[in-house]
Amino acid sequence: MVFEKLFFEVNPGELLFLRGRNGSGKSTLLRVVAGFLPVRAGTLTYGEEAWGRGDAALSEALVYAGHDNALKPVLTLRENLQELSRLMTGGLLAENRIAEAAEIFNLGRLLDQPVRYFSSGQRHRSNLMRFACLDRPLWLMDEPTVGLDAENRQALASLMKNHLAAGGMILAATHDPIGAEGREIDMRDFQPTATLGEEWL
Amino acid sequence: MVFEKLFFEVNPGELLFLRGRNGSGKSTLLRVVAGFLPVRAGTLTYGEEAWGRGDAALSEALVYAGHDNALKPVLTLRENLQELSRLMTGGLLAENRIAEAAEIFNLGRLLDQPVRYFSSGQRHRSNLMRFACLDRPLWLMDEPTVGLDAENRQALASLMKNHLAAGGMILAATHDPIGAEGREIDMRDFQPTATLGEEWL
Amino acid sequence: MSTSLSGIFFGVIKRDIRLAWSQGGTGTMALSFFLIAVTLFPFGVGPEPQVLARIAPGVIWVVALLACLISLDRLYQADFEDGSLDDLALSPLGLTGVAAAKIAAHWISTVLPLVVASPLLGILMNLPEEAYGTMVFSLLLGTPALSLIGSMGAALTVSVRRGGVLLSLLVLPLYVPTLIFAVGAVDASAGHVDASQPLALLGASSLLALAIGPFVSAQALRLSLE
Amino acid sequence: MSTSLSGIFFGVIKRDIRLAWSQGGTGTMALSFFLIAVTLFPFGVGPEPQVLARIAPGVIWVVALLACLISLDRLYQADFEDGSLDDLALSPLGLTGVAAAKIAAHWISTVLPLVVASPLLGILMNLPEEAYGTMVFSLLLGTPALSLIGSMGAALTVSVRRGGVLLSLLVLPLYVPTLIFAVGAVDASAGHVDASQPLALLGASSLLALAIGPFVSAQALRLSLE
Amino acid sequence: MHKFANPAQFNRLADRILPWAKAILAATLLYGLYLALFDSPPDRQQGESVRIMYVHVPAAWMAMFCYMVVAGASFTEIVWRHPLALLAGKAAAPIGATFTALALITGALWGKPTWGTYWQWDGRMTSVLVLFFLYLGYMAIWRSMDEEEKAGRAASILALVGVINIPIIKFSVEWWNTLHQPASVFRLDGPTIDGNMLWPLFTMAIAFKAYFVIVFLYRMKLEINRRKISVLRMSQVNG
Ligand code: HEM
Ligand SMILES: Nc1ncnc2c1ncn2[C@@H]1O[C@H](COP(=O)(O)OP(=O)(O)OP(=O)(O)O)[C@@H](O)[C@H]1O
Ligand SMILES: Nc1ncnc2c1ncn2[C@@H]1O[C@H](COP(=O)(O)OP(=O)(O)OP(=O)(O)O)[C@@H](O)[C@H]1O
Ligand SMILES: [Mg+2]
Ligand SMILES: [Mg+2]
Repeated sequence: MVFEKLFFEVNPGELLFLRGRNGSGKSTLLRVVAGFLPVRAGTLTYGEEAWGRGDAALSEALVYAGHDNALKPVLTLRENLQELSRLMTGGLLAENRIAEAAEIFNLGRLLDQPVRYFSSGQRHRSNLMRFACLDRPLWLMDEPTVGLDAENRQALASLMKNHLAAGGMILAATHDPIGAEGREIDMRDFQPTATLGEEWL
Repeated sequence: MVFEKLFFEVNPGELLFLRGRNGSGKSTLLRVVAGFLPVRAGTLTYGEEAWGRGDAALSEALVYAGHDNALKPVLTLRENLQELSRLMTGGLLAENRIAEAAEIFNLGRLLDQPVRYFSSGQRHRSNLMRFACLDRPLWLMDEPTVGLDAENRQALASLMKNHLAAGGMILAATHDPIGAEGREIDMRDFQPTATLGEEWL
Repeated sequence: MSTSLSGIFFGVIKRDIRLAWSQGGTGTMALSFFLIAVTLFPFGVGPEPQVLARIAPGVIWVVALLACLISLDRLYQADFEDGSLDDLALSPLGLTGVAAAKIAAHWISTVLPLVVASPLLGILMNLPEEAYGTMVFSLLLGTPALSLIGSMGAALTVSVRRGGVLLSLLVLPLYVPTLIFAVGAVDASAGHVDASQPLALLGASSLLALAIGPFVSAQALRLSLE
Repeated sequence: MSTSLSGIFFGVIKRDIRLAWSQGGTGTMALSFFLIAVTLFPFGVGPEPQVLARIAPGVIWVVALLACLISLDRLYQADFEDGSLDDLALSPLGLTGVAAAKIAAHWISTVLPLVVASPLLGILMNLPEEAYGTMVFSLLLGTPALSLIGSMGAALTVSVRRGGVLLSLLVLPLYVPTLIFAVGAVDASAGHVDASQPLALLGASSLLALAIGPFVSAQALRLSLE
Repeated sequence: MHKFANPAQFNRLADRILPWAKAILAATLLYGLYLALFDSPPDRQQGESVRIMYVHVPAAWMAMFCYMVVAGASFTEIVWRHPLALLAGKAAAPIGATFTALALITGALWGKPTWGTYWQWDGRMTSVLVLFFLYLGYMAIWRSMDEEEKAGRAASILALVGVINIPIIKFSVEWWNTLHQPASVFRLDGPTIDGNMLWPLFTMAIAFKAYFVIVFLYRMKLEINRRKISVLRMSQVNG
């Protein structure tokens, strides 16, 4: 799908919510920004520079968490995080860093358990821990509140607030109120059109 | 996991919410009731009779929707529903029945689209349509509101209310307010214990 | 709402055949694997006609068996992954009936095309003319055992990630008797010897598999729901 | 935060080897498939030592190829299904580097054990003694091409459900040259003929596959993210 | 029966049996080896190579015996959901696989001098090889599944299906008249082996059994401890 008349910017310290009905294109837009989907027309810029798909600059600027929890069931939560860190930076995380991140979502007890034993909410929280473990300015979050209980939603909100206070940027697609302040983009304002141009009609 | 001191009953016309933190065993309990997991101790009764795993009586009494959307991506939404109906009753659904059910979740337009093109919320709503398509007294719903936009949450609430008004029973695990009235069971009240008895420790 | 068990049974068969032949289904794929893998053998073994003729029945049967195996991998796996297995388990038909229907559908949609294609490969492999009839007949008689035994393995490995290769480990040894009887029969007719004894044994192994296959599969599937 | 590209590269290799040999990984499983499938052939073809010796190099190579193929099925599929492929695509190493690392890990964890086990199967298949050295050497030289070519197919089919069998269709024809050179070499040394020419061709095909494999895989993976 | 479902009880019982089993193993093994290697006559046709028999035959018996232990444990687990039965199967399988491998290897080594080839695809060898693969499959299922109990039940189903293979091994020599020796010890009309060979054979068989009991009991204790650890882990996850 293609978005028409879509223009927005995220500035340091800013949180942008993508709102819209199911199927309005929130996930698609996030994947465009992350560089998974090609930009058919228009440009995507980061700072001064245009972003292309698969740019190294791009991969060092953002953290993305989509609908699936990118966790290996046979590895423990700690191992999953270390593998992620090694993939993104080539190095391992400090132990206390992991411990702190786990405290946020109350997962300290589970750090050395294989992920296969986790319930759906525990998995989702494990996936959210990546935001606390990687230092990157731009966070892309697709429905981060799904399946979280009340307590953990608050934890998520304060994690997001801290990131913003430190000058980070967040782009989050969600249906639920999150409890952090931010601008909203309503996907209704951009008519998605068919993938191919008019000349095909 | 095993629940201790768990006792509850659902009566016709009644809605029971399972509440509890992530990992407190809501999904597990629903799967026990649906007969997927064995009951290690205690009994499960329906009306006068005890329910065993894989009872035919059991399968004709309930509709279950879990974390996964049991949809075949290559089939259209309509075909998916027809296959489900044929599996549960041996017969096909009337066309107007399907159309009505699709209207509830605003999926009429998508009925003849292959499910693989659907967004996550659209898939989830497609899965919820089973409750409107099969006539069974007991509904087991695992996090039915996940990823739904506001409009569709209301549609879900009114679908549930209608079912209750017609004397149906609902057991729903959820973190969100649904907008239908019901008793709540707090999973905290039942200590889950390990699968094996004390003598193993 | 009245339930018709036979309606459900044939419904499951139809559903599975349809899925097997839809985009990305196993139907066409097993057939292509069969064709390609058999054509690899002349490359591997060299094109001498006598050698090929000598090994033709064995190679065709072994590769049919491997093709069947590869397609079995997803017999229950696909339903398990998207949550449909829960629905199958809740069907009033019961899991044993569902397993029987799915096995039947597998045989019709995936194995039967192999049987139909086998004479073509007989030509490629220089199979002696006398053996064609027995080969097709042995395939018809023996392949149901492959689907039935394979179903047990597929059900046992359904909740295993990367079950496919574990499946081979479980199922291939159980295929051995079927293979021996079948090749025995084809070799016998290639050498103008009476093939009725190995064929009878082949039929017997299919019957034995029929007796336990659906039931064992259902038990194993129930396990995977836990 | 400084990123170390070589750290990432070896990190991915380690990760994949670990996953392949962890519970339910492909490592042990491909090996078992290899062993079992080769032992099926004597059942199919009959136990005559001369016939077995004649077809041994071909059968061992064809089955090694099939075992490799089966394990390739999930080379990217597992990461695709659980969403890790998104992470791999975001790595500063770039998808080409990631693909190269994953291919290396596949070869080490899954194919190398086959090579090590092959002399054992030589005994079962009554391979002539002169041919053992060349067989192992041809496997060492030729199997990297299998992993590399297979990776391209696996990447192309990753977004297709039941890609496994589609994969065979794409990859098996590309395996044919490797197979021909390898079997040529082993047959040559079994017949006391100089095997250096087919071995050189075999090495060349591995090099060619190395040149394009990771790059094409990365392009195909990118496609599957869309 | 359910008394032994209690691991502590089982451990106590095992500790009482173990020293006896060790003593029997030491005695029979030494005596058996002496008889087999020095005190029994060489065969009229086979010469000294017949001494392989004293390892080969007991190993082959144990291969089948262990499978029956696994199958029995599996049956108990499936029908009564008995947690110790589950572990008994798991503990016995690798021992059985080892004996099967030993029977295969000694058989192959024996085959070279007697039949002139290491390996022949006759009915008995083939069915023993299938037995070996069944053991491997059983152990692979155990390894491959997320939860112990589920894995064990799946493996048990496989073990029960595989029981069909045992009569095939036993009677293969009669169904297909092939190279391998027909039964000469356990026959309806009495053994046809010379007494000089029979006696060391039985001594070795007892030694093998004692060895099995020892390893089996140790493996059971190990599995029980492992099980305790995983229960502790799970209860940690559940909080
Ligand atoms: C790898 C090849 C072989 C395998 C798998 C094998 C397997 C077996 C098995 C399973 C048994 C136990 C049968 C029973 O209790 O009914 C057995 C017994 C025996 N085997 Fe083998 N065997 C092999 C090779 C040989 C060879 C080469 C010889 C000697 C020429 C031999 C001589 C015997 C004898 C004498 C017995 C005892 C028979 C009896 O008393 O029942 N085996 N073997
Ligand atoms: N196979 C298993 N064996 C033992 N324990 C398990 C298994 N699977 C999950 N658990 C544990 O059982 C507990 C209950 O899981 P369950 O999925 O029922 O939770 P839930 O209440 O549905 O949570 P959520 O809100 O996150 O969906 C969790 O703590 C989980 O770690
Ligand atoms: N491969 C595809 N080809 C064409 N259209 C697609 C494809 N995948 C998704 N779509 C359509 O694109 C639209 C946007 O999907 P997207 O997943 O971005 O929605 P969303 O806003 O995230 O919805 P949700 O709230 O349900 O997650 C949907 O209408 C969907 O049907
Ligand atoms: Mg979305
Ligand atoms: Mg849950």
